[in-house]
Amino acid sequence: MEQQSKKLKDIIEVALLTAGKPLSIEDLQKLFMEKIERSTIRMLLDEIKIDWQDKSMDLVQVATGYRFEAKVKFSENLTRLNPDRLVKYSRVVMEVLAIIAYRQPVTRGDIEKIRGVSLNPNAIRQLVEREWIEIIGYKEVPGRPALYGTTKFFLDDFSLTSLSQLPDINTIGLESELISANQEKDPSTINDLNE
Amino acid sequence: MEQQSKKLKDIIEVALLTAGKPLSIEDLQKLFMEKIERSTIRMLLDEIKIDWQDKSMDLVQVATGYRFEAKVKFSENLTRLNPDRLVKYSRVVMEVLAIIAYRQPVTRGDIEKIRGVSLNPNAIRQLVEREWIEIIGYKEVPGRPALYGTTKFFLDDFSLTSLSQLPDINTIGLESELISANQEKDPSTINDLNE
Amino acid sequence: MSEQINFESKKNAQVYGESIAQLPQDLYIPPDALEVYLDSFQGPLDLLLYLIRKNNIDILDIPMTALTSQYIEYVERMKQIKLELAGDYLLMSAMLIEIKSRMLLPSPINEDDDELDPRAELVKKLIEYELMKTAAVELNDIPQVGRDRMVAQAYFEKIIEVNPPEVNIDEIFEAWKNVLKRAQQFESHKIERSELSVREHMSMILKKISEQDLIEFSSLFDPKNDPMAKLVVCFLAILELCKERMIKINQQAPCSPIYLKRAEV
Repeated sequence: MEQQSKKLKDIIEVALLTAGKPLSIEDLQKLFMEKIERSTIRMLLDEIKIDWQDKSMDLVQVATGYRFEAKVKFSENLTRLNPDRLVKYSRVVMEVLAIIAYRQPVTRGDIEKIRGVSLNPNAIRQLVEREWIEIIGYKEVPGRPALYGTTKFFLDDFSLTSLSQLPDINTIGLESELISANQEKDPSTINDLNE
Repeated sequence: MEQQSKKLKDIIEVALLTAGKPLSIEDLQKLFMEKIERSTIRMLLDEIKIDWQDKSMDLVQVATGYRFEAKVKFSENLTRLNPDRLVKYSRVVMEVLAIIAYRQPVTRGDIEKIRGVSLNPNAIRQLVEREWIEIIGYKEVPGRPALYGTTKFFLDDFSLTSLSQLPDINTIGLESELISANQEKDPSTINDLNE
Repeated sequence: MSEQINFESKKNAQVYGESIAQLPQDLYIPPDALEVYLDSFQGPLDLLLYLIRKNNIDILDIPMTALTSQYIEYVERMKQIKLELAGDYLLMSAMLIEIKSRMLLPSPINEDDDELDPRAELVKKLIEYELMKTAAVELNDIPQVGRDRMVAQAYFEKIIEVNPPEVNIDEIFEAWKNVLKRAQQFESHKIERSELSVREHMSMILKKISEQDLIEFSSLFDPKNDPMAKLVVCFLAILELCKERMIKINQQAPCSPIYLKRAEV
């Protein structure tokens, strides 16, 4: 019994530590082939919380579920690790932001479809941490993928009052015009788009 | 003293649990304002490894440093959480990766020559975005084609510490042996990599 | 026939003789399976390797006549079922025929000892490709991070400001143009101002529903204060959300209040 409960706890713990996003009770139930009651999951979560009390992280509940967070007292050390890590966002991150801004609400799958390649979860994570995007719902299709949209902070940071103030591609015109416009400009713009 | 060492260990542990990528000894040294010797960090890492022996994760060393990974016995449960999140690459992509890993540095033309068929640029793009391959130079021939090689992240993600740890395909032996070995396999192996 | 004579002296002449007789039968594949099957070849070398393995051929002593005819027959079938056939397949046909015909010619008398077997180049290619195919399978079997191996990535709230990267709005626009340009789906992703405001309303409504679980339809409209255009956009957003299965719309009875619900519930 003791042994069994330790195993369940380990599985929940490892899922929370590796998920990269909060997990709901429903998510945690999916971990097991056999049906585990919500109340059991809740009890195990409480036990995990206690197990970690004197350790390096806290198990906390947030809007969309549970996650492990570094204890606040370690933030100073952790920040020391990467003081100026984010010098510039990668092209991938910028494209993901653009897709979410212009096509929201979108799922990760939508983003992959538009970009034609699979997406490193890190790109979304960076934007969530920056608080420019957030999960605003879930799509009712198999897997219940999260729907992403931009936040108020996104509008604030770019001094927009609404999304309709985003640059409008149609003021530039159709594709052919876009391309010929680029060709007419100095060659560096073309490189910008191709790199 | 005991207290102090517990604090250092906690900081290293929490850094590794939140980094999302391997951390080198130098990275870990940066966590502390005071100078901590490499040998001390190493010793603390050893202790952390032992602390986690009966827990949900393993502390392992890979090409670029140390990371926590879920114990293998839990992978079935973790897969259950996100069955569709599994990133599986097509046979083309895996062949291109193999050619780059084993024959680097190679140009796109080299890859096409080896595979005997022209290459969809998407295959290379997927691998570049996954950060498994990168441009490591340009060949001094007309057109200066890019030369591709594998990255450290490739080694990390495949848990290799160097390219010499790649599976040794040449031990498969003489061609005749190679052929008969292949014949023993079920013909369905052709489809194995086709997702 | 001189090809046979040339190579019959080698060790597996008999097997070779037999396999010629048997080859054509091997070509039969149930028609419905054919398309999937042929489509799974990665290119001419892959197809050739398959034929070589299937027919138990010694890769160092390839019977060119038999292999060429089988290869061409497969390519013909692929053309018949209108598979998108890379030009490389046809190039290979030509190359096989050329090798075959070179082998039919008597070897020049005055040649050096290390005269090259016309097949040598092809064999080299086949062996290299087979090696790389094996390597791909081996690599694929290694547990990969993200696929078979999960690494820790717990949350860490940065409390101290860490100079996040500066981005200006033009950079987002550039990124968006880049996406559209590459996707070459300009028409389908054409963004009009009106559509963007629909998208914005979709996000706003979704957020409200996420917070409250359930929202009354009419509460989303404020006809007294909102201009007509805004009401229309809001309505379009609701329809779009419903169509894309992001929310559910419920009404218990005719004329009773309409509720919007989270799709997940």
